[in-house]
Amino acid sequence: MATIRAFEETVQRLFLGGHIPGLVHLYMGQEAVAAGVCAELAQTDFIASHHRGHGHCVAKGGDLDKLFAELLGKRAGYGLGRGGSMHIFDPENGNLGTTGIVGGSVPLAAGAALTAKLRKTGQVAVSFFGDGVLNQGIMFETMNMAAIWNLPVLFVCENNGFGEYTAIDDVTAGKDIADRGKAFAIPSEHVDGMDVLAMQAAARKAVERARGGEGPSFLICSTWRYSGHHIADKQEYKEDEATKAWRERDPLNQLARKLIADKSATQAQLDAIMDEAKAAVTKAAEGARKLEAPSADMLMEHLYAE
Amino acid sequence: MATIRAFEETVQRLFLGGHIPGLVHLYMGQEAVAAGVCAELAQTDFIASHHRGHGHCVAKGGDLDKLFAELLGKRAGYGLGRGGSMHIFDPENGNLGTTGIVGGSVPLAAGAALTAKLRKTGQVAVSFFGDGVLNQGIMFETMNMAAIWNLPVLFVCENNGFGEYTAIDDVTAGKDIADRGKAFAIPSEHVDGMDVLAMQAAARKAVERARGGEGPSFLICSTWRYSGHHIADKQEYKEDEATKAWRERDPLNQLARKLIADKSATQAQLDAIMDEAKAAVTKAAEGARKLEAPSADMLMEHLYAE
Amino acid sequence: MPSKQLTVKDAILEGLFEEMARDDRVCIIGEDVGAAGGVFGQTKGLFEKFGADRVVDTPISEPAIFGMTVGAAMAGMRPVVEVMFGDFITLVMDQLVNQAAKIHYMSAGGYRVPLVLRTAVGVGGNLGPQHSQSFHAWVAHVPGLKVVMPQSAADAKGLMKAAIRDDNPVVFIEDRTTYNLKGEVADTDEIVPLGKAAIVREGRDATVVAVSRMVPMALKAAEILAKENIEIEIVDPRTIVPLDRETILASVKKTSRALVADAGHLDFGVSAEIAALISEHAFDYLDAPVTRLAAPAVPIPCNAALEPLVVPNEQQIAQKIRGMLNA
Amino acid sequence: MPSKQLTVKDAILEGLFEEMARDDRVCIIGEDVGAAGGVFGQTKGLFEKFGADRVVDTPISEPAIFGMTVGAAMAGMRPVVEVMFGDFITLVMDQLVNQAAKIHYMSAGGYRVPLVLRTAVGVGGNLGPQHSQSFHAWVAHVPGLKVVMPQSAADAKGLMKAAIRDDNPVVFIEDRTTYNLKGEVADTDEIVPLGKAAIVREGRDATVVAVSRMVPMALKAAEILAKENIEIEIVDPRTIVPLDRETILASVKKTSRALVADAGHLDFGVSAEIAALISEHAFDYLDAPVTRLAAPAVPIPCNAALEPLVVPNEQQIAQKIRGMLNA
Ligand SMILES: Cc1ncc(C[n+]2csc(CCOP(=O)(O)OP(=O)(O)O)c2C)c(N)n1
Ligand SMILES: Cc1ncc(C[n+]2csc(CCOP(=O)(O)OP(=O)(O)O)c2C)c(N)n1
Ligand SMILES: [Mg+2]
Ligand SMILES: [Mg+2]
Repeated sequence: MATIRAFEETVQRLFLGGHIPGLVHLYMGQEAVAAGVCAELAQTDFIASHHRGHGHCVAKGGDLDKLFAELLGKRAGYGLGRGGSMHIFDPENGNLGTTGIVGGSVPLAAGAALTAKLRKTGQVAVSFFGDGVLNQGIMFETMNMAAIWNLPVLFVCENNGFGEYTAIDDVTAGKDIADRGKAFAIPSEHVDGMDVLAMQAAARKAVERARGGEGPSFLICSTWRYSGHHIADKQEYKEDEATKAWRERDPLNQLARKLIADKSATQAQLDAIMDEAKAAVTKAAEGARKLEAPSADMLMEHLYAE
Repeated sequence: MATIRAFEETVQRLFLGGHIPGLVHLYMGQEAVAAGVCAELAQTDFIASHHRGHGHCVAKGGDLDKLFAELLGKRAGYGLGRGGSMHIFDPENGNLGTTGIVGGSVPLAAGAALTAKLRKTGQVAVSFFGDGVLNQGIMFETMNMAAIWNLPVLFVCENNGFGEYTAIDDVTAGKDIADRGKAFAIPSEHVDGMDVLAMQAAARKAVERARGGEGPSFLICSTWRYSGHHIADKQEYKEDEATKAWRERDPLNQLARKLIADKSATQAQLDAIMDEAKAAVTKAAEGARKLEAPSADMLMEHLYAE
Repeated sequence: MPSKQLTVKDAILEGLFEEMARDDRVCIIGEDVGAAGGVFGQTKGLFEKFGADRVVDTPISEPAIFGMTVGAAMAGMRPVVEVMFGDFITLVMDQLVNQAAKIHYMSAGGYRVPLVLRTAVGVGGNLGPQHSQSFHAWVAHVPGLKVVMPQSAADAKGLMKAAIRDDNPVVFIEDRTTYNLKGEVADTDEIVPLGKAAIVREGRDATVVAVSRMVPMALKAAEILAKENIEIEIVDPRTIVPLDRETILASVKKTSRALVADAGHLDFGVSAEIAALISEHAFDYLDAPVTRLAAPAVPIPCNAALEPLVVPNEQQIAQKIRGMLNA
Repeated sequence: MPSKQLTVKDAILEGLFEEMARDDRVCIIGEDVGAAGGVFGQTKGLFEKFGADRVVDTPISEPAIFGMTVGAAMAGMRPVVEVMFGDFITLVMDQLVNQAAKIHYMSAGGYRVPLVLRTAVGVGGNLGPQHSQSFHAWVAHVPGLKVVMPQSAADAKGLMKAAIRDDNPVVFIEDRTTYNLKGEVADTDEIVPLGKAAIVREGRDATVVAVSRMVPMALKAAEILAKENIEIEIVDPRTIVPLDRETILASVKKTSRALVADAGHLDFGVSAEIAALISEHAFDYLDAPVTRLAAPAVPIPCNAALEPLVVPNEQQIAQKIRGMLNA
């Protein structure tokens, strides 16, 4: 979580400084979801991320140097710097990619889970998606197939209350989001997305079920994005008060308070972790700034696999 | 129901005689659904049908002459004989069309309901669809919007146990189909699709709700297709025994038994109704056979509205 | 004629305002089109003026949104439905092609489907491979659809008004990179008819058929070439379907040379149809092969160094014309 | 070389059998492909031989089925996914275009997407406006996809095997009207490489570039014309992407005349790209304008009297050729 937070703060700074091209969506506030779930995954397990995806990339073990290189449009990035924030793929760590199409990666995760099942690899796949996806047909279709085929996949909804400038309640019918999963008899539960330990516990159960051949799970994680929809968004549609209240439950602070209370860590230790994270992130970011952009002949590279 | 049954038996005969081009899906066995629901609709109300749609066209008041003309590819048909079985539109009776795309007409019905609501016309729209649609994203998306906007629409699923050669249980997750509607807080109930009175009663409630501004309903009607998926299908994947059992509950016979039992009608009266239906259908079919096919210059007609 | 300077974006918005005020069957449907005023500000003020019943915010459900729009149109509305990025029309192709485009035909005129599918395209700003594409070649290939691609403020407004009044499904493709270009727009109710190309600049030496944003590029190229005493004629088709074949062919017959410029992908793109048309029907007039300039067949990178390489520019236009004249 | 007579349909089926036996990552995914053996019998026997894990029956969920296939391919399978009718690829365009086509590029080779999207097209049998279309023009326009359109039994088998072994998403378009055409098929493991056109018949007077089912039509036209002492050369591109430009251009440079025949819609169709290509790059060799023959821009009617009017036939091909020679 510390690395994700430091990462996103740095991304924000770099973006505002004009160093990052394109559309960038920040993950600050939602760190517990990516961190809690990925803590339960092996390197060979799969995740599929979305447009707000830096947190997943970091939590799944992504290389900070390559991540910054990609964001800054440098040829040393994961995609030669041609993908940017919304198109980061990390095969070494089973990351099937961030994506610019809302809901677009949901079936990718389930498809990877299908391969894992058919080829008996024991891998598990996680589909991360926002609350906006709750109203997309492709989510329902994928859940149905995951259920009938008992696929080792976790559907992890990061419910931050908004899809762009539209509040979820205005566009999402039903009494309980969990009913969307239950309609397919998929075990579906609400999790506190600001509490990394709760996230991790829920993920552990779901991963165990998946690996044990018991099929998919659906976790609905209540969380909040501190930033605008994308960096440039001023958030006039959202109340400052609400954000303030959610910040009280900030995932990093919450964990810190717990660890200190039960004496698992001291403030100094925690500060050291945060400082280390910041240093690592700063080093990667600074390093990336010095790298080369792709050359013109790299435009056509990898159009087709040979 | 009598007319639909007679209609379909005649279509089957004509098809096997080589008089009907294309793919034809028969409605025999499912008559109670179309008849029961449409009995509760005004002429100005909308329906959207599907590939197995003759029953809806007839029940919604379609002209038998024009229907046969369309099926037989004659220029006097609803679509100049260019649409055939899967593309019949009857604007006079609010029929938004049969369609060859499974699930394709579901949003059309909801869209018509949106117009009815926004323009305060008091109309209601019905979307008929097969169990195959239960796993299509577009159904879920449409249900969600119908629910948030409280649209005057009925979702009527004709569950005949199979989608082509695939049994519904093999491809449809969940304990209860009704949960698919309940996920959106849409009142959802199972209805005996072989019992036209039960169908009518359920439709009445749902239509009242819709007209009263109380929004959508979801009816799941258990029924059976007596014929193959399309006329040429030999049904090797289906048990004869099962069909025999469903035939015991044939919607026409069931109604006949009831009417006779409670002395609402005599067998002679019922026979007369059936004979009349057969005569009307035969007359229309025979008449249609004598009509002209469209001429070559009708190929391009109506490509664009002027 | 009284007029004012407007940007392309504001001109379209004014067209929407006027048509909504004129006809209460016209409504706007899409994601974040309401109070938010559209992600590009392209529906700003409509919600305040016409309310939630006429400016409908939707969930992120493109396939069903579009399908419902079709049903709404069949039942008597005249919706303008927005697909936020041109890349996302991939999600509505079924309802667009298998329903909207064919219903008037299949019903032998029984139902009309008067709707406008509005979408924003354009390479620029490093939005990357999933937010920069334009599939005008696809929709132009589908019988029953009309396809509009404006580039000037006056045309954008007049074409939007025509599209809304048309009784057919019209795909209205706006290039974001033209949104802030200003132009003179009449204060009166000017309609630009669908199917009429415009000669944007007259010239004798070669014809450039320029699609949407390629028109401003071609105009810049014309300035460069004029200094070399080369005068190009620029034809803006304005609507891809119906395509004004007559105007295009008449121009080429006059100049004897043609370049087709399009910001979409080259291969199997819109430029191919126009080039094939000219090559076949102006064959005897041509002094040089018809050439094409369009985006190379590659996903559009999110990279400031590479993105410009996938947009044809004025220098390339000028170079192609010079090559043609020296052939 | 030992060989046998097979229909196109059985040849493809044999290709699938062999590849599934050879590589256990190859699997079949689609609606009714399992015990039912496919609605056209196009997967008959595969389920019995390879079982439910290799031949996967799905719900009617085209968008997610296709998307899952992409994910399955990224994770190591080599799926052949079926979209029952070509008309239904409208439902998978988003996952096909925004995911499958771009993932190898966006990941800089990190992920491969080795899958075959198999679909059946073809005007015939009065299946009507929603069961007769072919959108090969669309997929050919999308960078990152390959597009295969076979017509003979030997090619169909050899191309299917090549498509399965290819590490890219391949759209494999089968014309149902060719399914029962018989041809010689080698018993050995013959691969037909993607991107190599075939000269199906040699001739001196004009080139017919014929796409898929237009090849048998062109062969019939050749017989008719031969009696008039006109010898046409028939080029079958076999794959639309990659397109074998060299073979096409070499033929036209030899014959000096070209007709492009395609069963898809004419406007903005595949025939436009091929005609534009020839017109531009064989300009100095052409004795007549390149002409095109394809389906008119109209939905395909479900009507025995009208349906034949939307399929180009051998008489029309012959007539066009005669016109070209008299020009
Ligand atoms: C298919 C599609 N439709 C619309 C968009 C535009 N869009 C980008 S992000 C977004 C909102 C997504 O909301 P949510 O899923 O809740 O994720 P969040 O941004 O809140 O993390 C929308 C509508 C898109 N990228 N893809
Ligand atoms: C989008 C789409 N996918 C597949 C098909 C092929 N198809 C036609 S009917 C059918 C089965 C439909 O089953 P169901 O909805 O249960 O209706 P029924 O035939 O049982 O009445 C299928 C798969 C189609 N027409 N459209
Ligand atoms: Mg959200
Ligand atoms: Mg069924």
